[in-house]
Amino acid sequence: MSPKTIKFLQYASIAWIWIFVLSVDVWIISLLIVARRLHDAINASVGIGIIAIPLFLLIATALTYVFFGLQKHREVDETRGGNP
Amino acid sequence: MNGNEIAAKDDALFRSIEYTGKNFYYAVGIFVTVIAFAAFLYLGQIISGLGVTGMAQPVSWGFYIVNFVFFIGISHAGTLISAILRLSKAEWRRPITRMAEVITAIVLAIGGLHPILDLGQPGRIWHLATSGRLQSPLLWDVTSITAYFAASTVYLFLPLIPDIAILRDRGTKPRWLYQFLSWGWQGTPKQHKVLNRTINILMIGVIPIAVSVHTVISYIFAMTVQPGWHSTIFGPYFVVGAIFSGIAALLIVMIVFRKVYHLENYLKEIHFSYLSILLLIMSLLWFYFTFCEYLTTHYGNEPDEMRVFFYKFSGDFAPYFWAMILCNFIIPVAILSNKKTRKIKGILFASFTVLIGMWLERLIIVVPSLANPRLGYPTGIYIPSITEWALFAGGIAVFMLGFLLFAKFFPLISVWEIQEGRASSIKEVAHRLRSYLPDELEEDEIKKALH
Amino acid sequence: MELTRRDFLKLLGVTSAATAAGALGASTIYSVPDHIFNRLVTGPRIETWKASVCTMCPGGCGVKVRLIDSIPVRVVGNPLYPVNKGAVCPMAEAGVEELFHPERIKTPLKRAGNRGENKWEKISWEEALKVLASRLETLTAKKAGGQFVLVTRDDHTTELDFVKSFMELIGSRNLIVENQLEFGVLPVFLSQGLWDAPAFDLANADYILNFGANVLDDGPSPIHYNQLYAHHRSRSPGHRPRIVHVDSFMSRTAAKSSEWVPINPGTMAAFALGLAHVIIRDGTYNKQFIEKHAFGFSRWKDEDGTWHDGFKSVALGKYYPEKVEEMTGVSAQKVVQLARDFAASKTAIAMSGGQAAKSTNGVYTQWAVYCLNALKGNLEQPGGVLFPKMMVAQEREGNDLAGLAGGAKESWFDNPLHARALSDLVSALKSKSPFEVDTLVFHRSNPVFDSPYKKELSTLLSRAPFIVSTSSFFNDTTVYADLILPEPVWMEKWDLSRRVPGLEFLHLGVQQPMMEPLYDTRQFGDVLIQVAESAGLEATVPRVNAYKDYIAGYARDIYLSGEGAIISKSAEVSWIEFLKKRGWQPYEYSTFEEFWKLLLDKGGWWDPFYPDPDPRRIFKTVSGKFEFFSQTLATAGEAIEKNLTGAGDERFLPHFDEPRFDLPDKRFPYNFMVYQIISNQMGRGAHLRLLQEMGGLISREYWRSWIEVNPTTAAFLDIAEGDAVKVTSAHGYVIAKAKLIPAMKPDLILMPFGMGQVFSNGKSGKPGANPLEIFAADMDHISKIPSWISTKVRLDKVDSNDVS
Amino acid sequence: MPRWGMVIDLNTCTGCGECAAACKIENNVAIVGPEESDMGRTMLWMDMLTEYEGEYPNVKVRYIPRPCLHCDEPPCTRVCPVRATYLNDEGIVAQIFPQCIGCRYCMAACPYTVKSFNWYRPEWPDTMESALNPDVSARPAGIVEKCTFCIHRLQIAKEEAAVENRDLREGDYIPACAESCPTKAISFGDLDDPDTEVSRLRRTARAFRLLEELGTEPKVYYLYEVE
Repeated sequence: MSPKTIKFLQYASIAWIWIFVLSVDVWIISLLIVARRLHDAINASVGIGIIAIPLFLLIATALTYVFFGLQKHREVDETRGGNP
Repeated sequence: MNGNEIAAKDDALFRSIEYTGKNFYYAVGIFVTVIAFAAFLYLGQIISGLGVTGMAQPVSWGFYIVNFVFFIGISHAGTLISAILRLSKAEWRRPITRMAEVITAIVLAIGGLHPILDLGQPGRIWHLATSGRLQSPLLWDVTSITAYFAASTVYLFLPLIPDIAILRDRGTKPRWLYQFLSWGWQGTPKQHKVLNRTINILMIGVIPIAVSVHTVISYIFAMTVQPGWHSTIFGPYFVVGAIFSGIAALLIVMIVFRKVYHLENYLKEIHFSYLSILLLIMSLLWFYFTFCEYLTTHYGNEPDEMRVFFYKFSGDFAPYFWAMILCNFIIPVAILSNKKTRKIKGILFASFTVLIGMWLERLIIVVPSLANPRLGYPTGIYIPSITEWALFAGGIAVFMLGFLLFAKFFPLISVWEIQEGRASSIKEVAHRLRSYLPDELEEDEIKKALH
Repeated sequence: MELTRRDFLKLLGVTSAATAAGALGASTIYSVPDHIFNRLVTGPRIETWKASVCTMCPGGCGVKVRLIDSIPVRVVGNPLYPVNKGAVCPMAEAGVEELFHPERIKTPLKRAGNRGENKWEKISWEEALKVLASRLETLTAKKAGGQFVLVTRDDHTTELDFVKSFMELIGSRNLIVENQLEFGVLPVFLSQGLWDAPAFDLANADYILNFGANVLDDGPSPIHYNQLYAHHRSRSPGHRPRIVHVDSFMSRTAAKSSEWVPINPGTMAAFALGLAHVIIRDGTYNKQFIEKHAFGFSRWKDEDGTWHDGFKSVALGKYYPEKVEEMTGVSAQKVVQLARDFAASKTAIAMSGGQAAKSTNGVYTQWAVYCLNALKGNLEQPGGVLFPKMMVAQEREGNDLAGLAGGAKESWFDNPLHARALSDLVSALKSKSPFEVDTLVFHRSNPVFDSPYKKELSTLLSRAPFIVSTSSFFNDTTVYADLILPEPVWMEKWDLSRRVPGLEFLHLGVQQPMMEPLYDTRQFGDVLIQVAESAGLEATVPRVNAYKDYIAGYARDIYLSGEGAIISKSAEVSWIEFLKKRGWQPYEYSTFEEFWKLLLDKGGWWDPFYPDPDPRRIFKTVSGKFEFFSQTLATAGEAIEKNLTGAGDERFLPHFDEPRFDLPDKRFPYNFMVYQIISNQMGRGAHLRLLQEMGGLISREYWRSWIEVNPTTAAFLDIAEGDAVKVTSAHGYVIAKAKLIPAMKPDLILMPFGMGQVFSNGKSGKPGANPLEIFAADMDHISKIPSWISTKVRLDKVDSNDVS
Repeated sequence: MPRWGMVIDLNTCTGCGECAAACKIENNVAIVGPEESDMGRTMLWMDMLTEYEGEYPNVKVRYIPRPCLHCDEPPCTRVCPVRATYLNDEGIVAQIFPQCIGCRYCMAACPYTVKSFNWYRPEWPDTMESALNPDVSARPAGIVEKCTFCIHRLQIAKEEAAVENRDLREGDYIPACAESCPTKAISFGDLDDPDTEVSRLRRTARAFRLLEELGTEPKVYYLYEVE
């Protein structure tokens, strides 16, 4: 597989993680709306939302940070580390 | 430095990846068969309904929920222990953390799917997405398990990156996989810094998540008003039990794979000794919680609570209850508190009894409260069916297979962390020790002493 | 926890997959013919209601059936109907299920294999009737109509009248009506010479002494009595009558009474006489009534100048409270207290049933209880014993509307002492005495299941010449039949429900078909008409072509009499009275056709007026009085007299005869009794899934029999709730789960009746166990009512695998 | 808005079981076979609690019909993850059958054990489904069901009232159990309207509720038996 494809896949996986995390957050937010509509115990729902939403964002951020951090701090010579 | 050179010393750690024996295929074959059988019976359950289980009224929850709690409990082995060990900078953690993290990721996936097995209408699971209600403890579970799963997978993956890079550099096949997963790791100091920083953040973050997971699982029960469930200590009680069973599972896995992959050099008696002392502590702690739980019930003497209490102590569930006490407390304490028996075999035995005991504990929490409803209904009966047993076996098989496959593709012991240990831990420990001690000691002296 | 082998297998999951779709569980519930199905699918879904009468039990409840596109979907009570005032019991609820029951017999069947093999061959009605008619023809030709024997039950419909006419026509007196002497008929006959069940005015009584009549669960009309009891209990304590229930176990009736008095089985006569003793000793009996209307209270001298004992001397003789305590197990103090309460109440009633009737001393027991009413002098008094009028049509001599009767002046069927009983059939089959059997017809009757002679009968029936059953379902008796002429179920039948015993008013309910019969079934009445025709009995000019015409004729008589009224919304007696006085009716009808239409529409007719008290009407004895000393009995003849117990005059007076128990043996220390459950009375609901489930509503043993044991006894025998136990008598054993019930005498073992019967052609199992399997076949020799309390048993814990 | 409630007079209830039978027929509740019953899978929306008090010979038997108690603070609705059960505006704890995912959490949470589960598909052959009570849908396998206070009857009563252009009157809407009770032991009506029979009865000294101490505020009241 060409390095380009791999690069693409890596970016895609990062994107996928964000999609996952964002959809979880959207889901939680939508549940908050549902809870409001149904007059459910709103404090429980908000409590969970407050913790869970940033948490998922944090996870995605951490991954993204690592990914871009690794990309950024590579030594210039691609061949030395990679393919012998 | 070349990857090959780096890893040359630790070739044993790559053996399982680069060499595939017959036994591997046998094992995979067996596990796949078990899983296929379970899947077949599950298909039957989907087609004809939950009637194929042994559940009924009033015992409307059975093995699936028991195993759900049990598996999720085991998943605490990993990330939590590894995070705590990392955080406390315990040097002996280096060969252990990876396995612990793998257990977590796999078992969590299995455990997390158990409630779906339990659903009467699994096809309607999307109702959770469209109209789930956050006020239901089940949703708390869904949220926290998802978070824990995401976090622990990341937490498994990040420390894996340097090892993947080593595999990439060794040219292990499939190359594209390692190229893809190594994220361009080259082991530069700056990359190390980025990685370590993130691991440290996650390490701190994952502990509360892990604690929350088992706490909210206990809330499924504790939030109801049912006798035997409605208890404030359920949260910590479940967490302690989870860590307890998690350590036991970790120990078993370590002992088994040490044997299978000849890792005696890396996993030494001392690792087992340390972990088993942790197990011993958890055993005592578990007993303390159990004692608290039942003493308050007994002293309170509330009739409905007492019905459940006596059902466990002297009724139909007494054999299971006392077996649990035996397995979770008496045997582990007897074995592990004695230096003579605190050997690999003894530890393995104790770990097995703890796993059985903890499974019994989950059974004893779920079933008796349901079997003894209020208002004088007759006591319920619950006899699990073949489907439930098969799915239980299937769950275990999925775990084994998952672990085996992981070992097929990735090193079970963090190679770079071992190397890092070799390179810098003595110095670091010496430095740390010096800072503990009242006298100003020379670093060299300590180093000498350490050797 | 004890694991049995079965539990262990289950634990391994071996059996669970197999039991998941077990034989009975997964069977079809409804079987619907195509044309009905098509109507259901394509119909416009129009809702209509039709009135009818439920005959699942003899209670005679008026019902309304909800029809969608003329297909029944639900049965509810007819709110206008006076018997049940808008309510029904679970048995009626199961009507739709019975109608569409997949195991119904759909055509006439002829036996194909050997008897008992349950192999059948379909035949046409023409063939079937021909077989029966030719037998009948042969019999009548040789003047041996008596060899045509019919066994049936009285469901209190006019069909029984019709059947009687038929039997008279063919010259057979061998009509066995299994339940005809129940409901306290005999004491009334002995003391008053009247064959009629007494109606107790419970609604107006202040004090009710109930000797074993489980009226809330068992006949004559459970819903009516549930409502009566509830009506009393709805009043605040102090303003409600006191109901004292005497029985060996706490039936639902006892539970809903003010007090339950546990008594040794079979000793109620002693108890009743003990009460009489106290009342007579205290002098608190109704002296006016005794003087004016009673015979044989004190010693009396007959025409020959011989002195005879009276009730007084019998009661005072040996039934003093301490002695009664010894005999009955009820404390002397209680005897005195109850007697004084009874005497002191303004209106008081003593009624009996259940074990009081079904014991070896049943006649004297019921009679002793009944005599308490005479001491109270409450006959024809409000809150006392009433004797409602006869139906107009019943009164008409010969009842020639039936035509078939041919105007026989004297009926064979008017003396209860000479009524045929099942025991006669047993001895007839055994020894051709008192009659010979050629053709045996079982109609509404299933004695191989529900009589204590079941074992004897099953051997005897396999040898009987020719057996016909009219059952709509396979049952224990059809197994021995040669011919099955299936009847439609009650929702497809024409009938008239009339005068349920024990009710203080006259009533008539029309049972009309909700739909055309689903299958090739015919009503028994029609079968009889057709058989008579093809047997060449038309010489007697049958005036009816169908049973429906017969009941229309019956109704016409009512119409012509001008009495009573079609039931209406404002069914208050006073309102109808008000209208009547002015010559009006709640409804307008000027022709019979209009009356008939209205009758079908509303579902019933009633006549709530009680005639003015008239001793001549209710005392048909030689003395014209209430006879404590029964001259009817004294002159009944040798055959009856030889069965009487007691010595000398005591024989003709109510007295306590020690109950006979089967094998008074140390090996069988416990008394064994059974009781009925409202949702499966006489086991007549066992084929219906709803009722199988409802049978366990209180015990939580659905689809099962169970064995009730007092916790004290259970502790002694080391039996815990839910253990499998085996009840063994000298005649066999049954196994079921034990239930520990404190509400019963400790030396008693109790079982519900109605389970363990066949109701399909061998395809599905029979849930539960039949306690009659282990019954001692004893009876009261006077009434020939089988004793249900004579069995002695032992109890053992067994392996749970054998529970049925 | 009415708040529907029920009062069951234990004095007049004779334990005949007609309420339970009527309920099963009215609501098309499945009848499981003997094997299933043995496993404890009998489905009774209206059950009967039987209690024996005391020892021979001083025994008292109590028959307590038990529908869903329709709590004002229902523990079951709170835990439902998908709102398949909820407290509606008129106080009825309703079940939305197509919404239920069959997790049975509500069964575990109900302190009165009123819920039943369809372990298998109820055995109504297709052919007869239309001859069941057409007002109540048959349930598939794998969902929880329970007494709904015959809510379909409320719909019908409301429609009828709307056609006649009037408000609901007392007695327009009565569940099958109350309607069929032979002894009229079950009263049903609006608890918020002080003039209804149920309001009057529940204010009497005899009124009590099951497990009142749990704070579930059931809307089914019982009247103590008095001798």
